[in-house]
Amino acid sequence: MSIFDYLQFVLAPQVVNGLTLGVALVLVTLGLTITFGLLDVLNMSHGEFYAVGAFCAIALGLLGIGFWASLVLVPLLMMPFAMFIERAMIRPVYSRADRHTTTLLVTFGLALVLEDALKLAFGPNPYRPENPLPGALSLGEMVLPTYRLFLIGAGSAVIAVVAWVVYRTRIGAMVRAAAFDRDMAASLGVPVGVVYACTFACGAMLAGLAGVLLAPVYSAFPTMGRDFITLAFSVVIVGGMGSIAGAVVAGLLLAQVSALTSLVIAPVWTEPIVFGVMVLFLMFRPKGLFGRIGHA
Amino acid sequence: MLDRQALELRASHVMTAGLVLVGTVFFVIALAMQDTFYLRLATEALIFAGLALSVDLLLGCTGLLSLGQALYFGAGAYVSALLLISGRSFWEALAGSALLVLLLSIVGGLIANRVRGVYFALITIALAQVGAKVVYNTRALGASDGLIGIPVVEISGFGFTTGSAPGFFVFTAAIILGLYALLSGLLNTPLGRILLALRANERRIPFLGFSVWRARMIAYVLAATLAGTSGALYPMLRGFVSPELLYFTTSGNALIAVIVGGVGTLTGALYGSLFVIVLKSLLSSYTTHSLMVIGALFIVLVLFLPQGFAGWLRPRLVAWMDRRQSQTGGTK
Amino acid sequence: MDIIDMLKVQSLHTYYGLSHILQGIDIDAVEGESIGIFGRNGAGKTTLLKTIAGWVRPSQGSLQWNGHALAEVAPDRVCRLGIGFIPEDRRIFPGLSVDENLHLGLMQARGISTADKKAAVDRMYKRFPKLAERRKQAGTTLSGGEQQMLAMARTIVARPRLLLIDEPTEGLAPMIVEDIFSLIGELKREGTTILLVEQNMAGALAATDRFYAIDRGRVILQGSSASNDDQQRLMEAIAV
Amino acid sequence: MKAASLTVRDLSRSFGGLRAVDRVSFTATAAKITTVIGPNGAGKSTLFNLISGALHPDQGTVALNDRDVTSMSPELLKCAGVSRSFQITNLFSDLTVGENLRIAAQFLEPARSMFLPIRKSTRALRKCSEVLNRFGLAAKAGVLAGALSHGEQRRLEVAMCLASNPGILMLDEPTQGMSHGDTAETAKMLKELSKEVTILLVEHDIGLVMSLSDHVVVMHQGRKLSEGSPAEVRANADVQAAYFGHH
Amino acid sequence: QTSPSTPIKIGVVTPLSGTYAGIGQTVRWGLELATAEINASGGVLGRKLELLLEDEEANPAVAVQKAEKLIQIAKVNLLTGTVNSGSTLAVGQLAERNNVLASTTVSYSDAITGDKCSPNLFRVNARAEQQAITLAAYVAKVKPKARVFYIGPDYEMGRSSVAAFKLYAEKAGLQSVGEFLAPIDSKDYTQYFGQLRAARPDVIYAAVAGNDTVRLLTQLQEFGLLRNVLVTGNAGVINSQNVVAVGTAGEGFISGNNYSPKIDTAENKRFVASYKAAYKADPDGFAADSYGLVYLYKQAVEKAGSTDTDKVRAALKDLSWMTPQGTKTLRGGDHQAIQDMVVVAVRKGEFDVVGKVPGAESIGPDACARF
Ligand SMILES: Nc1ncnc2c1ncn2[C@@H]1O[C@H](COP(=O)(O)OP(=O)(O)OP(=O)(O)O)[C@@H](O)[C@H]1O
Ligand SMILES: Nc1ncnc2c1ncn2[C@@H]1O[C@H](COP(=O)(O)OP(=O)(O)OP(=O)(O)O)[C@@H](O)[C@H]1O
Ligand SMILES: [Mg+2]
Ligand SMILES: [Mg+2]
Repeated sequence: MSIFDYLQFVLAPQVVNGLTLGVALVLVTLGLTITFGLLDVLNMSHGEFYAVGAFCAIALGLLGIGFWASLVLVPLLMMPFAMFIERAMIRPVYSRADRHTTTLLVTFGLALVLEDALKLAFGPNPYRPENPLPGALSLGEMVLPTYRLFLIGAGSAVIAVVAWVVYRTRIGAMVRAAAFDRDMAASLGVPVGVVYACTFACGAMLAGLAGVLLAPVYSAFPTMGRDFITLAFSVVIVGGMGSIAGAVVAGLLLAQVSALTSLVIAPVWTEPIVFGVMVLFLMFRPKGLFGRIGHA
Repeated sequence: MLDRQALELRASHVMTAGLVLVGTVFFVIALAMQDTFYLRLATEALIFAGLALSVDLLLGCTGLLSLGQALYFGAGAYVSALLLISGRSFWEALAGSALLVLLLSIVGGLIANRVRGVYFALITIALAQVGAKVVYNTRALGASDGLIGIPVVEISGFGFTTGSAPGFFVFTAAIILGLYALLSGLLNTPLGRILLALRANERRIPFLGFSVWRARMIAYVLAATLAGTSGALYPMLRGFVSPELLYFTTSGNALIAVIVGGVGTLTGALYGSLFVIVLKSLLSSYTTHSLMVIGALFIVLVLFLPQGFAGWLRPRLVAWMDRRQSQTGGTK
Repeated sequence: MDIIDMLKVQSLHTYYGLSHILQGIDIDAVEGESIGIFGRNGAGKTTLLKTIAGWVRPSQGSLQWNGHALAEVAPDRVCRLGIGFIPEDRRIFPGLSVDENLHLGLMQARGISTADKKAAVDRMYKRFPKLAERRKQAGTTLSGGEQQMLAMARTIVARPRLLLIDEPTEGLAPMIVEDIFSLIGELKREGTTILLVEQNMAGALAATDRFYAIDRGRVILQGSSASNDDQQRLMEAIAV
Repeated sequence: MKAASLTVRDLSRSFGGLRAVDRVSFTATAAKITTVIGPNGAGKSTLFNLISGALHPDQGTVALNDRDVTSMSPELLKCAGVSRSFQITNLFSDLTVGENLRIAAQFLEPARSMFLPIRKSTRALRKCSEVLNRFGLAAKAGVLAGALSHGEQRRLEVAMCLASNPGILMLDEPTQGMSHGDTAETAKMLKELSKEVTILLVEHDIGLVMSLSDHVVVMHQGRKLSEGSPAEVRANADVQAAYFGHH
Repeated sequence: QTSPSTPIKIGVVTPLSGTYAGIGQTVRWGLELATAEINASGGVLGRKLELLLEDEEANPAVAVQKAEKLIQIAKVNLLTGTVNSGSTLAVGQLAERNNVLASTTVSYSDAITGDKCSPNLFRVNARAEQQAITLAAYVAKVKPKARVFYIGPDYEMGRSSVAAFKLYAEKAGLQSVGEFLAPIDSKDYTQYFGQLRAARPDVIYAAVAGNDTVRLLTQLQEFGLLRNVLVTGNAGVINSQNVVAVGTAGEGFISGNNYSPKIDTAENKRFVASYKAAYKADPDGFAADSYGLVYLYKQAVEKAGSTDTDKVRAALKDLSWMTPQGTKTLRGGDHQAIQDMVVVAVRKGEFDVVGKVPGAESIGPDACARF
């Protein structure tokens, strides 16, 4: 095709699509980043939390509760759920010496259970909530679906709020302290238990929110958790453990990388390439693009 | 007199001996009943026990959590499959895949050993993913369909083929026990103890005159070669290979097996994978939600029996042996 | 009038797993009193402080802190009851800057304006100028001595009413050692009740009113820090 | 391992703006005790880190009897006979005390013994039990290092350095957190050792420093303030001001 | 063994969990319905049929293990149910090595009855080539010389079906204007829409399945790429599992198919009725083919007079039998069922029949060299 066609049909839209995918990716990654960066919990079941969020919205939909309501309701529903998980599974192993691996293992088990539970509840087949904002606005040959624009907007807003809490308040430092040395932190008056629960819940709520926001675009099915999660992990790495800014940059970056590489090479190779990038980062810049939350 | 680790190892040997005993009984019964399925299922379990052993060497002894050990297992399987298809003999296939995986793991080790802790876990997962994708997308390797038509070959020197269920069972058991012996032997050498020390506190090692990097590298390559060798047996048993062998589920199952069996006990890896494989294959005949059961079981174990079966039994054995030792010591 | 005991420890027993560490300790302190606790390595001094601070649960015995029973109370509640603990191994939070470490000390301080908090922190910086120079540096990269200062500042900044201090002058240069003891003296004057574990007898005796000597988890001696023959007995009791 | 002399020339290292060690030079003569003192943050531990290969100097050299060992890796330096302890205890906390020492002593064995069964490493085992007794840790040999009291851990810390018969022993505040009795013990032992081992010490316990050292180096804000015999140093006015404080 | 009391066992190794669980379910239902009917009417050679189900998790390694269990322990005579071609091929090989019969009712990868064919492996559903020929013929009729754009998942099955359709489309005078192969489980297809838009196609051919279909079609709709374009694909693209989720984006989708509940024959009406009664859902191709398989086996066993593998294999050669889709004939050369194909259009969530192609025209050449 002509170079002009290429520009207007391929490159330009590609950038926009990369942006949507990027925001989606960051949304999913955000919660992971927080539980990882602040709590040192590598939550292998984060993807399933995301799925649970999506299916909550669908369940609410079946009860006649609309998209906009569930946008608020689902995170609220996620909170007690996450707090229960934290209380029952994370906290008991938290003071163990090898808590990194232990929490990773527990959440890995949880992932299996949740995924299967979703299948049990909703069956194996895909669902798709109706697109709450159908229609698209088109600039010349470029088509921008309304909902995707909304997604970019809403996503950015969520990200901004989270970033503000972590960076502009001292909460980040407090949680890090509690996570690193619960006794000492407690002796300085930090209510360790509450801190853990809230931080973990916060991560889960973000996952849930992501689920609600993305279901109309990517549809929902029990194994959807695996969808983003591997990518999300690479984002966490490349961005730097638990750095919000890092996650955002890395998310958008990787999304663009996979979007643009797919133009030049067979798309099946984009995922290996993304992982390659992640590996390179782990090798040469384990700190990631940015440092870590609450780190001097 | 024996130090703690040596005693623990001896306890592990006792447990392994128990396993061998059970295995023999099972074998005799199976022969008597002319069973092939359970023999071959047990063989498969043993093969995956090899993978679990390699995970345990990394996690239990060196403190490195590898979530991508399936990469080397699968690599071993594919190499031996290709060699067998191209008409090579059993031993050539076995040696060939062990060798190639060793080389591969040196490369992998150079990459993975730059990082620690969860970063290591993630890098191993990423490497395995890349490997799986490469296989999945490569026509020459059968791509998504995998490779079938791997011939049944004679295990020269033993006078039976890989197709003979009892023969191959005994043979595999021998190999896996050999690997177990190798590892437990290693743990009783200063090198092995350095690995244990690595897990405890890496920063001190160099100031005692030992190279952290070298120790980790040895552990990593050894583990990978172990995985590759056991992987090489898979296509001989099942006659095909498919990309699923490199997927996270494979690594995950091995990990579950190690946790269930007892991290760092070696014998636990054997118990664990026998248990998990058999459980899975029986469970999923009754429920389509075996995943949930396994996951729940796993969580419960990590929460309430974190040391796993062997890890729970071993201290009791050690105490008992301690008493016996002191008694005999007293009588002398 | 009769003086009320602020802190009352009665026949306290603490285990680590199977090993019986504290084997019936009795200690008490009145408001504003400062108490020295001495003993060989492994005597159980730290364990005693940890038990009071709520880090380890006593198996039996009673722990009273003006009216509250501490035995089953979690560390953060203990802290909010006005008890500060400075552990021997400093426990600086890695990855947190000096500033953040210091501000953590004020986390629990409720209903205090940010201005006051800032003032409190600045007071600490004035007291430990070395720390002021290092505000943004990662706490764990401080020198041993600096870490000790940070550890103390972090706890003192919240002005606890009872202060548990475990070997504060360990690894400090003589000058700083003096500072630390004078600081402890000051805190005492401000009315803080103090439990001080020290190996530096001379300094500790000077800074305290009374002392207890502990060995194998039991109080083997108590006396007044001022009296010479008590000091004499102390030396005999715990020196080799 | 034979005692060697250790010479440091113009050693410097800065962290960001801060010059933690600034052109420090001195010599620790063989089979003598050289002590580095100085206020907190003077750069003593950093100096130790530079010598023992934990950190690389920005400039300057370290030499063992004229052999240049600047920014050699810790394990190589160890082979050259340098053995150090840490100010902040640094043990294998979930291995037993005995195992901690045995690993330290393993250094006495030839490389191939790494791959042979433990019991073949007889020398290491002998050394291990010897050190255990010498430091009164024999009773705790089977206990996990992490379960030791602070002072006991400090003792183990020092013991591990001795387990490998070093030629040069670098101890960063060995008596820190030790009770009176143990401190005296340690002093006595160091004096013993100094007959065949070069000892480099960081200490704040002035009594100990004065009684023990053959040579004292005073550091202040990364620089060498002065050096000399204990007496000379004590007399030095700057040292008075910078370190001992107003007496 | 062959006394009337002992039932004839059929081993069903099918994904009841994992990605393909949905398909596994309809396969199971189809088989169970036929088995129930046959047993109700006296069974086969006076013996009852018995289905033994095993979950294969869409993983060949598991499939083989389970299949072996059924062969060794339960001594089944026939294995079926596998969905992804990897499992089908692996199980087929196992069947051959243990000399039992295996049949797929789902996998349509040409290799199975092509270069990887096996004397013990049969296929009763329509392979990619049959679907391609059918669809190509129809598209060439309704949109002569149309510009066709191909979309497929980048793995064996996807590639081969795109290749097959391309071949016959070009033969039929349609012109190819571009294609993209996306990885399966792609989240976002929008990154390819540029190429698609630039190619200005009249017809889109898609070979995706399951949830990928949902994403592809809804995203095409989002970006207004479905306007005055004919979207076509194979049988598996839109089926009873995902038709609801696809919603309006699937309206008017055309597939080269071998089944629709709307096929207007007495057999099919009866089948649909009893299927609906049993499972409260419309049957789809997988169900119909699985249902038909049981009747095929019944007929073959009765013809052979025993369940002995070699006898039954011989009986199956060129056997014709009745299915909801009408009469199918098993081609002796490659064990592929010849069957009348239909063109199906999705309208308001229903599968309407809009065209027919006789089996003889759609079967394509026999590429099996092994027997
Ligand atoms: N976590 C633990 N688990 C088991 N035993 C422990 C643990 N911590 C300390 N101990 C044991 O308890 C005893 C007392 O320890 P503690 O730390 O109270 O001594 P201490 O008086 O503070 O000595 P030091 O002056 O060296 O600090 C020691 O013998 C030690 O071995
Ligand atoms: N990694 C680092 N990054 C930044 N600054 C550092 C680092 N390590 C040490 N410093 C600074 O260098 C100075 C010297 O530290 P050092 O530990 O050598 O002091 P020291 O003489 O050992 O003091 P002490 O007697 O208290 O142990 C200190 O001010 C410390 O804050
Ligand atoms: Mg103590
Ligand atoms: Mg220091």
